[in-house]
Amino acid sequence: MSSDNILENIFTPFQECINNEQDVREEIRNIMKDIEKPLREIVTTLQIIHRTHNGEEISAACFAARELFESVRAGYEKLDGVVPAGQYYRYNDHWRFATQRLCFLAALIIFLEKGFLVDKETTAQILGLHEKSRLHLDLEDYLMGLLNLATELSRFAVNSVTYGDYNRPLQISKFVAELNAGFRLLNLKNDSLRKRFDALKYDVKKIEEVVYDLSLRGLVPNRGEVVE
Amino acid sequence: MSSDNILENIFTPFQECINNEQDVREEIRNIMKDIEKPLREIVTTLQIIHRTHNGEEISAACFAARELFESVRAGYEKLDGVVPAGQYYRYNDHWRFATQRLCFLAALIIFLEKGFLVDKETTAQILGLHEKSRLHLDLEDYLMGLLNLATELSRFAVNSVTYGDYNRPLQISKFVAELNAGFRLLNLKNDSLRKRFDALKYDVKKIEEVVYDLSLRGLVPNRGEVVE
Amino acid sequence: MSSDNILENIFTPFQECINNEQDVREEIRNIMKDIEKPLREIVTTLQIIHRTHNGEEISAACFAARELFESVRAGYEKLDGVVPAGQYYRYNDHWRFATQRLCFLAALIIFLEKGFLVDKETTAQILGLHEKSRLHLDLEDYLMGLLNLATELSRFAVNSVTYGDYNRPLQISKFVAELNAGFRLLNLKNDSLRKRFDALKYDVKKIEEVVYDLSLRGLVPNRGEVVE
Amino acid sequence: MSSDNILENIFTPFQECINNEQDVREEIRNIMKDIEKPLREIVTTLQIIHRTHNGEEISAACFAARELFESVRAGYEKLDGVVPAGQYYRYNDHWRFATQRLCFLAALIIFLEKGFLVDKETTAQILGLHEKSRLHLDLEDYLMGLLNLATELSRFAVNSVTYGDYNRPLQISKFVAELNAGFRLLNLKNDSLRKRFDALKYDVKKIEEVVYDLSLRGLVPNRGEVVE
Amino acid sequence: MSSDNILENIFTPFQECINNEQDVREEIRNIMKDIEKPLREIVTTLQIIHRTHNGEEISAACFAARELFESVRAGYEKLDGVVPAGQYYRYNDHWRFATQRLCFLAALIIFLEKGFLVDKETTAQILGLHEKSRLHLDLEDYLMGLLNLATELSRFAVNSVTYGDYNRPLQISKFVAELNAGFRLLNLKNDSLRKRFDALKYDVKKIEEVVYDLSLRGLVPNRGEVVE
Amino acid sequence: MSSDNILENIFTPFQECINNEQDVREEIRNIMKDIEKPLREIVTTLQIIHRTHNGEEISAACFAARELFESVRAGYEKLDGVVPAGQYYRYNDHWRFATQRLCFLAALIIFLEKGFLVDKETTAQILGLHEKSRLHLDLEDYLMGLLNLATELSRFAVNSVTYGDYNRPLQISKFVAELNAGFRLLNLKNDSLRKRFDALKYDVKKIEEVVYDLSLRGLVPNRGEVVE
Amino acid sequence: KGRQVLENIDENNRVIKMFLGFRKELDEKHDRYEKIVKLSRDITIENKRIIFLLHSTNTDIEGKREAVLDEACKRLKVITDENFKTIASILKDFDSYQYQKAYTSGLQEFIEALVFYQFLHSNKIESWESINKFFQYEQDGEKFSLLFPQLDFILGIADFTGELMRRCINNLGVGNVSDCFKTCNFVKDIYTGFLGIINPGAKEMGRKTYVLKQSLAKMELVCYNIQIRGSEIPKHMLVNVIESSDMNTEEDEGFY
Amino acid sequence: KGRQVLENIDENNRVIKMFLGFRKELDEKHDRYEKIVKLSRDITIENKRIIFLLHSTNTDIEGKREAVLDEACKRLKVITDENFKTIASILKDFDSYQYQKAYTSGLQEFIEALVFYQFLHSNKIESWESINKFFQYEQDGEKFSLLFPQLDFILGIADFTGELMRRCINNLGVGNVSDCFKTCNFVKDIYTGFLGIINPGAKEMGRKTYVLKQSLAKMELVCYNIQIRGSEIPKHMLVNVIESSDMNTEEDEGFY
Ligand SMILES: [Mn+2]
Ligand SMILES: [Mn+2]
Repeated sequence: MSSDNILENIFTPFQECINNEQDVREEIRNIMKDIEKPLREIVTTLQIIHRTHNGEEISAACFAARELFESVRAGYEKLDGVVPAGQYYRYNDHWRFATQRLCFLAALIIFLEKGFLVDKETTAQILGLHEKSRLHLDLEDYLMGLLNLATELSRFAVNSVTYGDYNRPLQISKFVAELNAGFRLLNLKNDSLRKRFDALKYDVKKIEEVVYDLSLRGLVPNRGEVVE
Repeated sequence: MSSDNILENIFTPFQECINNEQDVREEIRNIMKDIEKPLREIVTTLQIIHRTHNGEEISAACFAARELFESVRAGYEKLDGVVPAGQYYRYNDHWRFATQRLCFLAALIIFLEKGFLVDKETTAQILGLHEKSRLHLDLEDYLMGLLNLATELSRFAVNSVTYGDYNRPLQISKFVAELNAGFRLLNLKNDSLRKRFDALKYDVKKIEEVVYDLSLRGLVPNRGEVVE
Repeated sequence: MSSDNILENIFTPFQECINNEQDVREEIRNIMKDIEKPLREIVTTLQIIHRTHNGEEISAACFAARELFESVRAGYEKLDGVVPAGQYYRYNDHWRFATQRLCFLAALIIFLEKGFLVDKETTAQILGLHEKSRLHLDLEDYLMGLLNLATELSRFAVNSVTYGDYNRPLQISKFVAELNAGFRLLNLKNDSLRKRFDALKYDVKKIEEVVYDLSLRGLVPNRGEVVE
Repeated sequence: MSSDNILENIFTPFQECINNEQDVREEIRNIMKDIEKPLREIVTTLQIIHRTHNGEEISAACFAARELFESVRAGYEKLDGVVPAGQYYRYNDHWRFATQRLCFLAALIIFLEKGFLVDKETTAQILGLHEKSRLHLDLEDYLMGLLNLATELSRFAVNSVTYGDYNRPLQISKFVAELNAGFRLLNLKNDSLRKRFDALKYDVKKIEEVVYDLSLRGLVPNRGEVVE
Repeated sequence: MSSDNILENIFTPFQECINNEQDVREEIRNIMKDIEKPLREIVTTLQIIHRTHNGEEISAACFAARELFESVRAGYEKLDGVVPAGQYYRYNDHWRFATQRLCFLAALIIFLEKGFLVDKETTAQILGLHEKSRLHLDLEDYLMGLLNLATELSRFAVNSVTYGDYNRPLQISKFVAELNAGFRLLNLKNDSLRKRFDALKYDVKKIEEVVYDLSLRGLVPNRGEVVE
Repeated sequence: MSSDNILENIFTPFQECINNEQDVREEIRNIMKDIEKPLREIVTTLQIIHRTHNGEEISAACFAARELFESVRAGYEKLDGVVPAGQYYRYNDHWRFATQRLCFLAALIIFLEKGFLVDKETTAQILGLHEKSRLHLDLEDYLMGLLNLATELSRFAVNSVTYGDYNRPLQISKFVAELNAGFRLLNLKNDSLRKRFDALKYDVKKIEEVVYDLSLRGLVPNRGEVVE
Repeated sequence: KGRQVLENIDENNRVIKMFLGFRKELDEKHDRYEKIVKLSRDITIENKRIIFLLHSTNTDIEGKREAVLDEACKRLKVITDENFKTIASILKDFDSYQYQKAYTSGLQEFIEALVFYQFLHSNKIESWESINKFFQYEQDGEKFSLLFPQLDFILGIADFTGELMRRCINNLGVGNVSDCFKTCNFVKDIYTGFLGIINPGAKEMGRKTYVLKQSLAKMELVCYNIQIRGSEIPKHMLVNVIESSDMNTEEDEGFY
Repeated sequence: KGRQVLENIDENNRVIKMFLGFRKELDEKHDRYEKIVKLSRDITIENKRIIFLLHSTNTDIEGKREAVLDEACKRLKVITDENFKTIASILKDFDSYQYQKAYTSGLQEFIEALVFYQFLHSNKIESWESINKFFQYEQDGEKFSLLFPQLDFILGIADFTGELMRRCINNLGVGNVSDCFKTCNFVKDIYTGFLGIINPGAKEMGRKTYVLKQSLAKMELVCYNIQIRGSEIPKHMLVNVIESSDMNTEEDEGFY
């Protein structure tokens, strides 16, 4: 066997290996497009909360969003078939950001519909990440979603006042305070989650200032009404 | 159940999860220190090739290095017990760089001892990464090691001439030319491996210039002798 | 024919080609100075909106700005005669930034005068980029201009309140919300436009907070009045 | 017509425009893969010059390379159908680098076969860029290719000595000196071409040193033999 | 000088020195965990001030916090035994941040309990940093803590209004004005303290806005009541 | 102070100042083209030294170069009329590089003609920078030129051997050794001159290698012949 | 042979003699430059202290304000009449542009302090021309001056707006409301001035304009807040708020 | 009300009194730091000059070499006995680590010069421990010392190899061939030492090791070139080449 052959025998199988990875990434990218489309639509749908005080309109938006989650679940189903076993963390850069956004959206819907905090298990179900063979919902992505929720709610608190809903900011204030307390229980290490958590205090402060503005002017409704 | 309890029940389990990860990373870091130490010693030991022409001294260094690999294998053995199943790529930043260096060292030893290119399987065995349950030798790390080898050999070619060994550069030239041909077969994507490969041409050029200097002066030994 | 001649015959025509390009760039740079000057003056002129509430002063500034656009159009007219056919994108770095700024200024004038969003066709007319043989208004530049407009309007909203104009922020809020909705329809790729669009949310938020402050204090004028 | 409709009517056509661009880029990228494959093969084929002194082997390599250029031409043919008229410079980042490499390869073949410098017109024909409706061979890319040729030839000069061909370095020295003189005629502006040209002097120097080494040792063949 | 001598005389002692340092750092890191745990608990405990107007609850929180400081003092006691004499500033990166936070918490407790500014000596006693052999309370850490206090108090002022305590903002206003006057006496150079001080003006501003809002509405209590 | 006053008193004069400066720079740039053209021609003319051993050809080249210096002097004459008094160092970026190159060329001519180092005064005369009202020859530019000369001479030494002139390298060796000794007397700070000087040692080394190669072969001519 | 040549080179060698002259020239230039850098650092520090002092004019006690302004004026005069004069006299016989980078930061900081003082003292800033007169000196009958580039003047003004921003926010802290509007409008005008300048290739101006824009945004928000908060009280009280800084000694208990 | 409060604050106020104390402490620390920075800069400059001087030992005239080494030795002694002593006495009563960054560059440059001297003088470098003895002082019966971190020692050695590289190439320039091999091997050993060090989080060491690697590569090429060129001449002449630097006064005309 000549030296050329030796080399070829060593290197040629490597190319296959490299090509495989390329193909997997290509497939993942394509599937992500299918997930990002409904994602964008859910975002747009739920933006209605900043423009109206009307409970029915909001309910309708939640309903529409839930329907769009169907496509999301279909997307993750397909993704589960493509990611090689044991290599979740090799490829998760492709879906991490979208998953965090979807966690945020699921949590927002549950907040609007029920007023409480969605748990991780339910979130995984809404996204279609539960009981998958290769995929799962990463804790970090779920928590990232909750932090994004707090930011959206601080904007929501501001806009509800504009639309004359003085009850909503109190509900949001209580909800985000609890969320804040929850995060404070965690001893996060120095990573992107920690950084994002550090920004939570600005949302809390903003919401407190809205409640302050209402209190100062005697616009706070009877506290009994706020209980969800 | 009060809202505090709800939150606590949701968030407290998360802490466990976060602590677990922290603990795993801590353990990995500690094990890596155990691998890092023999690694450094192997590096230092093999530097002898730049200071002497004496074959026995080099053999002795290879032998000493092989003994040090014992500790490396023990380290990876321990590491294999610590990395959680299916999470190789979540933690591999901790050992990637060291593994690449060790691949380089294994390949250097085999080159010095036998004169041929170590294959991936054997490299895994030398490092103690074969037949592990959670660990394996990543193709990229192995290839990175080979590219590092080429750089070391170009320095070796220069220094062997200084020590009057005119045979060595020819052996190296042939070896690296084959390596180069092998890499050229691969269609690498635009990543760190590709970047490192782009630097290979400087090593090739350097070695060619050494062979040129020898040829020009008629210092090239009988070609028959070079064949390993 | 001597080798010197061969080379000279090959290379000399190239110099001409290189000189041509140099000359074209020189001419473009000079014309851009002629465009840059009225551009700066329009910018300066329109800064009046941050210093006064007086509608007439603003009208006068718009009028003055429109006159200055005359020079801009003359500039692009000249530019159209200089850019070689089919080489718009070879040279457009020279005018891209100025064009974006001018789109912004045209859109601001139309907003101040008429209250609605200028379309791309009209913008091209104001700049003097319509029906040109070699020049045209690039979509990206137009959209960039609109995003710059949103930023300027958020500052305008703040300052109009300071000057006691509580109507303006509502008009701006409505206008920018529509702009935002428009951009959200687009699936931008990951480029400078996308990056700039990501900053739009800060403008929207700022404006919403101004409207919030007005609403909270009952300073929102009769909604009927706002409709343009 | 509601404001939503207005916006939709303005923004929706933009999406089409954005999508078009994306599609064009995707198509170009795919075609470039078809061009880069033979490119890589031509490179590999011609590497033989660094390993042999045998004229016939070199001829055969040139012949093989010329056949591979067939696929290159087919690629550019397809590309010409995809690039929109007048937008060569909008998209040329995609093919610029490959075109420069191909110019280098065409020039190398002609040098090996005939010993003289290929002109721009012939290069365009070899690449399949002549008489195209939207594509052409940019002067800069052609010149870049020539500079790459000089670098390859300096390596060739070194290796020919190793293989005992003392005639080749003289031929190369003369050729590159002429190339150098040609470039010195040009008054380049301060761009990437200029930068690359500044590196030419290192190639010239290297080649001069090879000739020096041969001269010093009386290894320079009778000058009469060198004339091509 | 032989190779072995260089290693023995120069590098081996250096490696030992590094290892020693690493060991010290490891110990310090472990002790810091013991300090950071009560720190986090004190923070959580004192958050009650943003949720209630009830003086007794606040007193109870202060009491609980003071108990937690016991563990803090135990931690610094241990730390004092680990840090080598005269090397406070070699290692203080490890405890600087926590110490600053603890200064802030001590100062907050004293403010809540007594209404005045805690002095440096007392702070050192609360933290357990007084009369230590190797540790002491750094002036800059103490000052950093005071700046953090001002930020917390500005938030406290907002929330007290929400909970109907119109007296507190005046007390805070007076307290922070004094602090501000104090800091203005210092010649700070361009370091982290200066940067942090630059932000003090925003806290002062926020507090003044609250007082202003109360004044406008005649909600400012009789000055006599404010005196602590 | 009214807005108009600020513009009039502060910004209008500043803009005028900038415009003036720009005009001066434009004029300088144009004159520099007149200087750079003969500069390029002198460079090309003197390249003959690397291609021939013939003393007459070299003399002729020096003569031609000296004629071209006429245009250089005319250029500096014009430049002297344009640079404002006392502002040499405000604008010298425009001519610094060309001046350094011209110093190098003047020094090369004198070396070729007379064999000794041209002094600064004479260099200024050749360039036409002596006894000017606003211009002068900067010491650092002159020194930079000498360093460039050493680099050119090291190449010259190599090529003279190729053309069989074994006398030249010795002459160069002596000349550059003196130059080197001179530069070693200077206390250079960490600027571009220092950096350039650091490279001088490589030129010295190259030249010594050539002399060494000649010595080995007994090709060093009788010392008596070397004296210029 | 190199070694031999080197050893035969002595101080009488022509090349060596030339280079000994060059050494002297280079050393002198270098020392001069270093000296000016040190002088400039001292100037920077003193100006930072003056700026710090000027912030304490943020008081209603007219006497204190006057005292502070007087002190600042004197210290600024010392800087021009002593520190800058030293630099100018060193550079008397040299092309100042060669050494300008050595004192540009001191000069800009001085402009920042001076213009701040002028603004506080007389509510305006003087032109480059009149400030340039400060840098004309005479000693032993000989006239000389310091090079004062207009660019340093403008960049000093840009930095000065940062101090105005600090002052504006501090003003609000101590209830000095009308000053905010005045200062904010002043900075708006300066910003407009910067927007109008066409200066190809002055990177530093771009950076400073950006900082200026951010300072201005902060000030505009302060004014906005005053207005929006003031909007809730009756008009006649608003006037009080806006003009409160003019009623220095009056007691306005009960409302603020 | 903020404004009122501010105006009622006088120098007897408790907070103000506290802060006046803080001001004193901070100013003193700052001044001390600045003083050491200036001292360190002077040390750096003097050491650079000594290094410059040491390069002129690159001569065959034994007397000149000795004279240069003597002068360097004296000037190095002045640095430890005066300059560093001043720093040490200023820091006598303070935690030196707080001020260490202020003189680290001067210290590293000193090590570079000192080790260069030691290498030229006695062909070895002393250990940290023995060099540390230079920094033990006594004055008026009081003993004190300068903090000399081992890291600065090692980083100084890294810089020193850069000077060895310069020397090696200059050596070749003047035909001093055997010195190159010796120096190159010495640097190889130092490089090996650096390769063996495990120092998590010392970025600067990584950077310096990289520079060291490049210097070494240059030196290795020099040695390679000597060898490959020398290979063409008869063995007995080669010996002459390699040992040429040992035949100081001999004439070796005709061959080199
Ligand atoms: Mn400032
Ligand atoms: Mn150094």
